[in-house]
Amino acid sequence: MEALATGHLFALTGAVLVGLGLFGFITLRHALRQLLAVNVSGAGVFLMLGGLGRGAATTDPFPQALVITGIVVAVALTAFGAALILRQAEEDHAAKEDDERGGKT
Amino acid sequence: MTAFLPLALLTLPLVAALISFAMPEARAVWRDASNILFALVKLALVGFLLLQAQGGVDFEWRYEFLPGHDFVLRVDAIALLFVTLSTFLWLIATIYAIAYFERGPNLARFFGFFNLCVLSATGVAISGTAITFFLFYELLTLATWPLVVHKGDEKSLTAGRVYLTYTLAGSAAFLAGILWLKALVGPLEFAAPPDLSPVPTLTLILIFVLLIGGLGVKAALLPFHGWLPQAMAAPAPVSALLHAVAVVKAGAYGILRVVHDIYGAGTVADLGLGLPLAFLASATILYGSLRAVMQNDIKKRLAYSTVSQVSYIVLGASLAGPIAAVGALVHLVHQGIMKITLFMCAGALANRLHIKAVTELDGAGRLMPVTMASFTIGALGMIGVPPVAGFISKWYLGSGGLEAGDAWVIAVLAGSSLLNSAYFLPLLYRAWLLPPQGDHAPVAELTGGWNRMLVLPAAVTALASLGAGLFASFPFSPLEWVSLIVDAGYLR
Amino acid sequence: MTGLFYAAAMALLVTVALALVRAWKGPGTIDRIMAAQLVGTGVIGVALTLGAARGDATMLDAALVATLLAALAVAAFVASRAPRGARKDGEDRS
Amino acid sequence: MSLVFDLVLCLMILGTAAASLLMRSALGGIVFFIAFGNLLGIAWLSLGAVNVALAEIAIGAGVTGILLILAHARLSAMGDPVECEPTSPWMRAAVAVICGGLIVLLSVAVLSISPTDRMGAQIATLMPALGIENPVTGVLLAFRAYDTLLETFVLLGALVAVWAIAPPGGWPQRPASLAIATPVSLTVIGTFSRVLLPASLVMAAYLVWTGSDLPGGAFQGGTVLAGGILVAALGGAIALPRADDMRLRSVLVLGPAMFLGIGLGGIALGRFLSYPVGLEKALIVAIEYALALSIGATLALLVAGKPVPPAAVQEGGD
Amino acid sequence: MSPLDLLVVAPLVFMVLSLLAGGWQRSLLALAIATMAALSVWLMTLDPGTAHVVGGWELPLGVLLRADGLAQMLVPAVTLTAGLTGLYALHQFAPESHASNAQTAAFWPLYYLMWSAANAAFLTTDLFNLYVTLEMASIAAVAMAAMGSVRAALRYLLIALLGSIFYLLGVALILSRYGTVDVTLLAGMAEADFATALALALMTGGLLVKAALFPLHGWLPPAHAAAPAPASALLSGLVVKIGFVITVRLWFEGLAAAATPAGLHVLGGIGALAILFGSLQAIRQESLKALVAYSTVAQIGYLFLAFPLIAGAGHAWAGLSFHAVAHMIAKAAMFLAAGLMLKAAAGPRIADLAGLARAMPLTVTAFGLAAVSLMGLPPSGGFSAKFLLVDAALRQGQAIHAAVMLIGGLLAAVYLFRPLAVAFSGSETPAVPAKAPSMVAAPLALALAALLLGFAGGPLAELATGGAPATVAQEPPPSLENTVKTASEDAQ
Amino acid sequence: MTGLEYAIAGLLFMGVFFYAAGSLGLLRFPDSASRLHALTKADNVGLGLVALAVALHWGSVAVAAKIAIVWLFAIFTAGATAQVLGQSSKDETDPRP
Repeated sequence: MEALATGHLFALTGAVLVGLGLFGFITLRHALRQLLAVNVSGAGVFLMLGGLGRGAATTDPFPQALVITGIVVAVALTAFGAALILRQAEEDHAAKEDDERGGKT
Repeated sequence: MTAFLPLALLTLPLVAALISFAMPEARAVWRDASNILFALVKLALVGFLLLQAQGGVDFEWRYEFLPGHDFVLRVDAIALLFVTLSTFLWLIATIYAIAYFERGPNLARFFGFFNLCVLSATGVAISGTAITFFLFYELLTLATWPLVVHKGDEKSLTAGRVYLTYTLAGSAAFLAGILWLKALVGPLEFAAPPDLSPVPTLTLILIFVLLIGGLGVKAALLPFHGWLPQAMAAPAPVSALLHAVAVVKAGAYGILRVVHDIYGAGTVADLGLGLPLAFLASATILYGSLRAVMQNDIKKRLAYSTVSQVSYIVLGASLAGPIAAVGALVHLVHQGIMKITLFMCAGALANRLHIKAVTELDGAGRLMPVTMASFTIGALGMIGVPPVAGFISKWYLGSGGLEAGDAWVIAVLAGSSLLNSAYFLPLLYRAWLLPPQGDHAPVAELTGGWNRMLVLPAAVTALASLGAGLFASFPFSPLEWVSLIVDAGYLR
Repeated sequence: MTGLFYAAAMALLVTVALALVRAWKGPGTIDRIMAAQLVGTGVIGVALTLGAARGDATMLDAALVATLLAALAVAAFVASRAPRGARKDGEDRS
Repeated sequence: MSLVFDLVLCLMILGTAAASLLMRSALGGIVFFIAFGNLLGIAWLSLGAVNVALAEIAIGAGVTGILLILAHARLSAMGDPVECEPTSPWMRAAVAVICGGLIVLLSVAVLSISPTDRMGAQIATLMPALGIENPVTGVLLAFRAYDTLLETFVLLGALVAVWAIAPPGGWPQRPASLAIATPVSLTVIGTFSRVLLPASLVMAAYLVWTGSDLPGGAFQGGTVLAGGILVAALGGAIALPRADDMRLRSVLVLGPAMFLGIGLGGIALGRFLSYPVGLEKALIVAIEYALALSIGATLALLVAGKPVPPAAVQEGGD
Repeated sequence: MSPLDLLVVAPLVFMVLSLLAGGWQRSLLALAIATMAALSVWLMTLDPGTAHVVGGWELPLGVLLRADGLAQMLVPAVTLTAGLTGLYALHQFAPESHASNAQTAAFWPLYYLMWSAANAAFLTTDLFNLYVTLEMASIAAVAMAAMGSVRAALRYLLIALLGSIFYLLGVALILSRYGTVDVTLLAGMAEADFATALALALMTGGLLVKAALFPLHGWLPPAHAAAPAPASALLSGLVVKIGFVITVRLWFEGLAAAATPAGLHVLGGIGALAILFGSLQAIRQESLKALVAYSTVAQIGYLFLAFPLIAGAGHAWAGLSFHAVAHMIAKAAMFLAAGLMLKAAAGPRIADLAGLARAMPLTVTAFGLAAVSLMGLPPSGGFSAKFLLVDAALRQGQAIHAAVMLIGGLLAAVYLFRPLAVAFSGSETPAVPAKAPSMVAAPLALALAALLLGFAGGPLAELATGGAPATVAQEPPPSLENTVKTASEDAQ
Repeated sequence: MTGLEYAIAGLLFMGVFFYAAGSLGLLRFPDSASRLHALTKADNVGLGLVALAVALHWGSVAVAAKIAIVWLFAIFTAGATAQVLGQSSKDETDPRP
């Protein structure tokens, strides 16, 4: 019974995290923050998987493995996203500097 | 082996097209030679098929191109009529086009699409099912578009756009119509007409409207004719082909097929669709003629004349009865050879004398007598003066009208003939009876190598239209052939 | 005994929550980093006690990894922060 | 008791998540995100999923945290405050309703499913054949080795993707220096990192070694390794290699290539990715070590970012 | 030994090699194309439904790879598209500059990664494995998009990430509910309960983002328009199909129990809107690549419009497979051709293309042929697809669906003939930079392939329906001879 | 409860107390420097006590060694960061809350 409740508790937490992340993704206007929000949602999904795989004594190793895969995939995409954000900022920065230089001459 | 003969009819122009595309402009001579050669070979093949078909042999080739849909090529007597026309005129038009363009730019492209156009027209003719017909009908649109915009100027581009707008919308309607009907009654084979009895009348009428609407666009029926005069922006050989064999004829031929081979003339009449269609055709005949009178540009005048003349075929198709059917079918051929004559002459005039408007024609008969003589034969035929071919068509159409109990058809024909005279006779008057404007010297029409080929093809087709009228009752004349078809019960 | 460890773990969670209040309030970056470090230490404590509570010694490895990466995170924080002076230089350059 | 603990934990997880998203200050948000990741790690511990907890603490909180910190710092250095224009209250309310709806739907679905260990027993029966004891490693490297193989290529692909956006003149140089702090701080961090790097190495090796029987494994170990490399690079203890360095490339592809090679070798025995009987454990461990090394290098370079022109490296920023 | 795993693994081997190969990419590509072509042929010869688990680990634990008809069509198409695009890319991303150009160095590994991802997605039936596959594709796709515009790529990545989350959410529910993520197992177990329905909705939502179905398409046009031509070709050709194929596997196989007719009709309706919206947007574009990109938005619509037709009469499943393949090939051809045209043109706008039909006839031909397929005109794969779909719609009485598809074809003609017309216009022949033959040949070969697809309709449709899920209408191909016979009997 | 258990309980209590003190200090002290003070001392002592308790609970040398490493690391980290933080807190005035 307690295992059941624990599982549901974590799974529900995961569900709320998904919603929170989605809220953040839509309302936050900076790409870095959106990236963070997606990660929150992702963690929520993982937690759902874990919670619903919770057995009486153990947690199903199958979803565990899937979650590990998911975490690694998430970090790969997040890192690439961060690199894109930085590159974008550099381009904007350079464009701004060009504009200013153009304005002076 | 013989099953592949229909395929060969398509392969010949296809190979000619590929050779034209592939040949660099510098090798124009080879291209020209191969084009003429292929046209000749095809003519020979058609001759062979004609002999076979006279013995009542039909050739068929089928292939399941999509699940439940067969691609059927079927050479029957009606198809052969159209194929013969298109093959003969292909040869003529090719020779003319070579002379017309001499060594202009983009000719590889031009002749390539020209041949594709012929391929599509042949395909339209020998299609055995409505869907096969649609395939070639659509291919025709695609193949003609580059010809219409060939010059690449603003006017041609506009013409191309208008052309596509009309024809593609038409094809969509046509496709919807055939698929709808097919969904209800199964494959639409021309040789094995479907049983329409289970389909509700209203649906049948609706589908008929879709089909005729779709085909009417290419046949330039009244509300859908707008593209045709605009397409005059294309070079003369293109106009000649478009008007005489390819596009408008495909539309008219399609209407014939729909009325006779899908619905059956009887059903069309039972559904109360024949008369409205006949009225529409009549309206188009009169409207086209009226508009033609108002045109100063020669090619525009000819274009409106086409609008009018093609509807004769539709008129013949819509009147129940074998005589009208004969008139329709024979006009398909007659109008083709006459109209191509007129366009080739107009092209020659424009090419040599830079005459484009009616008002510039003064004395042209003295400057280019051969051309103008051909033109005169064609024009008289259009008016319906015996013994030129046009007379025969109008005679049968009129008789067909009487036979069907629609005497008003005579009035339409008479009115149209009057209008035809009104737009052709002033032209002839100016050309023959008025002195030339400016100081033009007579053109050496029949000398100078390929130059004469600008004039001779028109003379040949003019003589052909004269012959078709004069020898109408001889074997292998269009009329005899058509009568054979109708007697054999090909048209229901 | 299990209950005792659970209680300790829960109490540690509460102290982590308190530290988080500071992280929320700030006001300075330094304050947030310090809060982060306290959270890190707290989590290590929780991992240790939870391992004891559940009788799973492998959870110590989690604590170990947490220690190491907490150190890394703080190092990243510190190293990547341009002090005010440096930041001004940067602005002058642009 | 444990339920109460879990409840408090879940509330804190939700709180930190909310704070990480709702805070105006981006840096504050990142701090909360790291805390969130750590608490999630605890949650996984509480679920008895130590493997995942290790991964979450190392990757979700650790490396992702470092990544976000660095990105934030670099953006700040370029004058981007990472501020968000606050969205209108109406919009927020509308979005909140939508997200709330989603949460309700998800909750209903979650409650309709009863949590169970569905495949644990089945996996347990297959484990003896593999010769290892950690079922999660069994799933990752045997039953679902195909997923894992593709996943390593996602990582490798991400690094190549980061390379693709190198600025003009940046290819094939080194990534930008990670540190933009004052010399004093750098000295301390430098010393610090000289200790952390070997510690990370040892820790990584330990995690991989223990991973075949106990919680741990290539991903956790690789991540710890990446963390060590990163901090060493931050402190200037090591220089990250140039992108065209063949030694680097070899390390990057070592794990994936070995995985592929062993997988393809399985074809000789009948099937792709089947291990020959008796060699299962040896091959799995071999793959794990190679993978950990590659993952460590890949992740470290991923976080370090794209190569930049040499001048920018010396300036310390990009 | 089976081509199923090798088709996924071989590109990964090439990815590893390409990271180590430096300047040897040319040979590597040749080897890759040869290998993949051989494997694809092998795949096509397998019996439909051939499947095996990876590594011998049985379901529900392991991952099942399966060659059904859809995969047997799509994977060879991927080989063709990716292979030819690779040949083209050899010039845009010349291996010689790998030491100085980041994009060149990065393109090739990403290219192989994408190739592997596409094959993996089409061959597996495992929903979680599909998640990893989706992310492989996302990484490669976003990175390629970033080579054109970082901003567009960033937007793409964020949206793709969100889509993945939704997809994974669904997978989590399914795994927890049924204890398996394998489509074939789920097909026998799935029930229409709340959790399943929600999971289906969530996964579909996530996948539609990746497939860029209106109104979730916002990321696509900027990303696809900005990317380098070979990248755009792969993005529009391969990547969007992945999301689509997974959606198909869910709705018609794995979770078919929860796929209510209402849901199918909603998807179909959205598809219809996508066709109209995407086409209208494409018509408004001034930039050539933006036009082609919006055309993708419209064409995706057809894929989903077919959903409500799958279970009914007709051959909608074959039409769907055809459309996926034809669009993949034709769109890749079009992007490659557009890339060449833009290199020669004065600017990115359509108006800058004047005279190119003369300057680069082969490239414009490729563009034109691809356009023919995209418009759904015969003879082409696009036509076969649209034809089967319209046919199915009419047979099921879904007149609106049929009308939308036909109107979509017309709208496609409106936007696709515009650049063609401009290319045909102008009297000047612009100087065109010299191009490697293979760079010209690649789009042409793809376009011809799209065209030829229209001729192989029968056998390919049979291939596509092989091993189709049980929910697909399995109607025996009507034996045409019988129907004709009955029809003619009726006529008598 | 045995003596050992009492000891463990005591250690845990003390540890938690120090933790709480550190947190409260971080929360209540007025400026960054004094907060730093609270942080670096209190919570590491807390961790040490908790670690000792856990080590006693397990009663195994290997586990104890691991726990010792954890603790040493924490102290080392705290020390190093405190130094740097102290350095940079001097010129730190973040305007935004």
